[in-house]
Amino acid sequence: MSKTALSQAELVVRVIAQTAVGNETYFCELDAVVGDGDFGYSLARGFEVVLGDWDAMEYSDVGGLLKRTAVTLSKRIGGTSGPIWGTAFLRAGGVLTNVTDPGGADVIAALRAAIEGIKQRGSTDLGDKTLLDALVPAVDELEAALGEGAGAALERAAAKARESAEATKGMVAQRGRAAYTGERSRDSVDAGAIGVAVMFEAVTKAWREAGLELA
Amino acid sequence: MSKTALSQAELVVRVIAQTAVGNETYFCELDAVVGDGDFGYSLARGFEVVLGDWDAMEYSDVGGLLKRTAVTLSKRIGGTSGPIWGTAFLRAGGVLTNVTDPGGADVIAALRAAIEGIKQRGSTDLGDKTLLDALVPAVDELEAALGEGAGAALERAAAKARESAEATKGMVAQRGRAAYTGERSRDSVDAGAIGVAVMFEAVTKAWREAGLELA
Amino acid sequence: MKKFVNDPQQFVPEMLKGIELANPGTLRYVPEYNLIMRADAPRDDKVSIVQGSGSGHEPAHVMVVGKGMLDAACPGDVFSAPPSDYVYETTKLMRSEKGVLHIINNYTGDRMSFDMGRELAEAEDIKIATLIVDDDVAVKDSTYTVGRRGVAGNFFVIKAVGAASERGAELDELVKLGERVNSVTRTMGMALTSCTPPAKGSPLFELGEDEMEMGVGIHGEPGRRREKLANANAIIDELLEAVVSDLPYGSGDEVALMINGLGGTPISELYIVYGHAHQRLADRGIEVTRSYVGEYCTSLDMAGASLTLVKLDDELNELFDAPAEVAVRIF
Amino acid sequence: MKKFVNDPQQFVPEMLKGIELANPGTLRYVPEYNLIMRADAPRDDKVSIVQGSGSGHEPAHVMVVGKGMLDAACPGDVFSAPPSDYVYETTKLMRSEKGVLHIINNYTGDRMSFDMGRELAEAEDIKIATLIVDDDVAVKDSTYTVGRRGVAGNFFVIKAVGAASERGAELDELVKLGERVNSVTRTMGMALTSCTPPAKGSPLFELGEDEMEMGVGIHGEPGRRREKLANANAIIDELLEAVVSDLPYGSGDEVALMINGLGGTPISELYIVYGHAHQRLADRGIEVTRSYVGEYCTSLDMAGASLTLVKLDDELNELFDAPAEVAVRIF
Ligand SMILES: Nc1ncnc2c1ncn2[C@@H]1O[C@H](COP(=O)(O)OP(=O)(O)O)[C@@H](O)[C@H]1O
Ligand SMILES: Nc1ncnc2c1ncn2[C@@H]1O[C@H](COP(=O)(O)OP(=O)(O)O)[C@@H](O)[C@H]1O
Ligand SMILES: [Mg+2]
Ligand SMILES: [Mg+2]
Ligand SMILES: [Mg+2]
Ligand SMILES: [Mg+2]
Repeated sequence: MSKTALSQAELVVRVIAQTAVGNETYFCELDAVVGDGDFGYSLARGFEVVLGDWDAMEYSDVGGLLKRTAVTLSKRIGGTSGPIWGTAFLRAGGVLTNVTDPGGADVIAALRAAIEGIKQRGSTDLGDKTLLDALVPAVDELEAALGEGAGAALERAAAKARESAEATKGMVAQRGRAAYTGERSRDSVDAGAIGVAVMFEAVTKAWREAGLELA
Repeated sequence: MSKTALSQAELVVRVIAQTAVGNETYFCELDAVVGDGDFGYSLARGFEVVLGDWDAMEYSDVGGLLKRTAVTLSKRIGGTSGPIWGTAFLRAGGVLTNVTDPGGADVIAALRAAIEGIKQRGSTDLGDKTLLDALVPAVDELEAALGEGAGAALERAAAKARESAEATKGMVAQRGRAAYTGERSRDSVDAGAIGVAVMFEAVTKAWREAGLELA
Repeated sequence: MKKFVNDPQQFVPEMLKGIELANPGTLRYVPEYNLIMRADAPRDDKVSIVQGSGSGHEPAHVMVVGKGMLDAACPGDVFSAPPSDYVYETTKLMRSEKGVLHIINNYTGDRMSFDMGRELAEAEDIKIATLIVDDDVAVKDSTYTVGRRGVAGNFFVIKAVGAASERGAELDELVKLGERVNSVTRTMGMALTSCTPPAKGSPLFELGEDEMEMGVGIHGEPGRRREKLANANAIIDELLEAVVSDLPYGSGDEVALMINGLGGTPISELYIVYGHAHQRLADRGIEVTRSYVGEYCTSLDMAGASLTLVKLDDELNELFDAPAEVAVRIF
Repeated sequence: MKKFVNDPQQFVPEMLKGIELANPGTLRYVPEYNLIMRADAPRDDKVSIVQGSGSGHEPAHVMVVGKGMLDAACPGDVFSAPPSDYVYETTKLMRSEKGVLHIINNYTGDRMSFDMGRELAEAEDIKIATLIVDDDVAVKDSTYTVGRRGVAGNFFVIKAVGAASERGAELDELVKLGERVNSVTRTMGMALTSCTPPAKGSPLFELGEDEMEMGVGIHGEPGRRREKLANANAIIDELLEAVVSDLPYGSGDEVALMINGLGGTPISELYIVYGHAHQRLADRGIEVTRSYVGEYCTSLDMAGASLTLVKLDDELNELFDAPAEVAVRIF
């Protein structure tokens, strides 16, 4: 296990957690439009424990880090987001367990596993107006751009996530509470999708600022 | 019993009843400031039955008319106003029972009996910030001015009722719900007192319009 | 007005009709006198217990008519005492050899209506006694000569007297018992919002977004003062201090604690209030051995709560334990 | 925000603490897993009945834990399903030889949490079965593939299954019974106002002064459409038509009728609603033989109501009659 890969993964998880905590109110507001207004609250309650327990978390590789995070999220987050985000981190961690030096392809494989986990747990797929509608195009973009270097690829993925998240406006929700509003859900973006975009943007920024490239 | 006295009394009771019904909202608003906002509602519910049952009411003299009215009010009006107004009409009716030709002095005696009834029923007196604070000065004025003729006396009594009712602003309520507000009741007029003033004004106007003098 | 209402003037009759329909066989609605009575009352071997007050305080009192509680409730319109005629007719319907007990909250209108109604009924040789409930510590006896108001504490008076009456207690015994319960019962309430009477269609009074009214009666009439909105624990501490210091209740006492919602406050919040009050009392050595959390005596849709303490003894515990069968199963 | 609240994040724990304090000896609060359980559960001669859902629906479900109803309730935060870990730990605490029954309202989050929690618990050889309640006719099965929601009707499922479990019914029998109750139970709700979650501090959604939302779920999520505010009878007619035509219930049927308040509607109004619904059903030849009026499954302080019908038969009548001892005495 290269020290670099692990510390890069730590950076990413921390930034995701900080983004969740820092956007509590904003994410709640997004969810309040056609949902029940707790998306930001749920994420924040889970990820603040991830940050609070940070030093006590025990793991020896990237897979371990992701799995520990998954357990904390499943323990603390209720509603839809606990199982969804918990499953995503758990599956990604599974792929990266015992991978000595994860490279770009491993990261993509982990993200694909996370996506499969979400689809399964949520009985959902692309086009249902969920966070998948930002996550899947962003991961596709990330994979396609990996050759340009991690920083540039992240930037393209973040832009794609944003564009796709904004495009959920105009879609009719087929899953989650928003689905009950039927046609009325068309007029607003999906809270989870915007959440994914904001996180991609935050990770990209932090990555650049840390002057990192993929190990 | 002179036909005139009875029809004059009928005019007065009708005008009082119509005034109560016509000012429902206004009287409620007055009571809402430091009371519970139902004064107009209570009066209107009672007096609308008086009007509705008008043709079926059985009486042979002014005393009988007032007592029938009292019974209807006691039956229909709850809260403080039912017993207070019921008692007032009942006592006034008692004084005028078997009075063959009630004149000015009889009317004053009846009003004094009504006032005594209210004091007793409400364990209250002048200065407690109730309808008595308009009624008592108005009756005093009416008595003092009787020599000028009924129309003119009524006009002076109505003016006095208005002036006294307005002057309840500045008094602290000692009785009824308004008493619970203590000092805060000082800033508003008493609903019952204004009610009395409005009724004196309406009776005076109707009296003039009918071109009447006391029988 | 965000209410289930058809004709505001039919608000009370339609509610009473609903109560009868939901309790066939046990409760009767008498439309002529706006009255809810036990189908099996009166009985000559039992004093009839009657309470009246304005409507808008439900479940008080039309929904607590039943075995072990009231024999009849004669409500007036929303926030108006019943007309004296209703009191009179109700009393006649409840006539019993052993007598009729009137329970009244100490409000001007209620007292006057019941006074007149009692006079009329006594003229027909009905034996009547009257119990005045005045548990509200917010109003100081000395300051306002109208005296303390009767509020949610009346449930304990009704429960004790209702239970004793089922066992055949005499009218004078019930009066003594009721006065005793009243004398160890204290309440203070507070409002977070106003309420909207159906006939008015708009809030009864204005309370700013950052204000609350301490010491309200059951129509929201003020009692102490308007204050800046505080958190739950601070509010409870203030209510508790007023109540505990009034009797006073002291270390070693066993008490019943009632947290009564005023109509618009969800029961989740009432349990938050209850928990803190219970613990603060324990801190003072006062042990809560009976708890009542929910809506007993409300003010339409008002958000707010009142806190009632009753000092217990063996006799009261036994009476409060006795079975009661009412439309809302709150005891 | 006009609420009794200290720290919004402690809203649920403080409420649960209050419930424990008010029910010493019978209920236990387990803070680690946000759980209310019967002090005498689990028992190896009885299937343990567990329900979880978001909080904010009180008395559902933390206040209906007790003999004859639930053995434990594991609530999440306000309007959030419990974390799967709480489901797992609750299930372990409720482990019984005869098994554990999970009752779930059909909402995405609840189903996912319970799925994960069940997986974890089954790995420890606990026998578990799941009952999904989906009584809400506002959501058409065909239109949204997430299916109907589970709302106030779950009280009838809990009551029947709880009563049968006390008599030693087996896990598979309880599942069959619960599914049968669910299959004859239909609900539709409507909101007059929004509600204010403590952590948000402001209304969840906007509803104009002259608007109402028909077909809401228990968080106010829309189901059918926003309409112009109507009077009580018109609203009830619409709810009733949706419910009656769905099963359908027909002439000659005997039914239970529940009018459930959503938290901010006073019980006086609920009886107005009840009375009209009862009479309209009678007009159709449908006889109401059991009535339930009050707050069962709420949405914090929302004004509004839901109407539930259950088609009765001898077995159900007998189970609904069975005694139940819960913090709020609503059954
Ligand atoms: N079945 C599902 N599968 C995957 N994601 C979903 C599903 N339902 C909803 N989501 C996502 O979850 C977000 C809402 O999360 P959250 O507010 O925590 O859920 P809840 O509806 O339980 O309150 C939505 O914006 C959407 O992106
Ligand atoms: N004890 C009393 N004696 C006489 N009049 C009273 C008394 N208390 C209140 N009033 C009068 O009654 C009016 C209020 O009537 P109403 O609104 O019907 O009574 P309630 O307070 O029962 O709602 C007051 O404005 C006052 O004039
Ligand atoms: Mg949500
Ligand atoms: Mg008034
Ligand atoms: Mg009044
Ligand atoms: Mg939620």
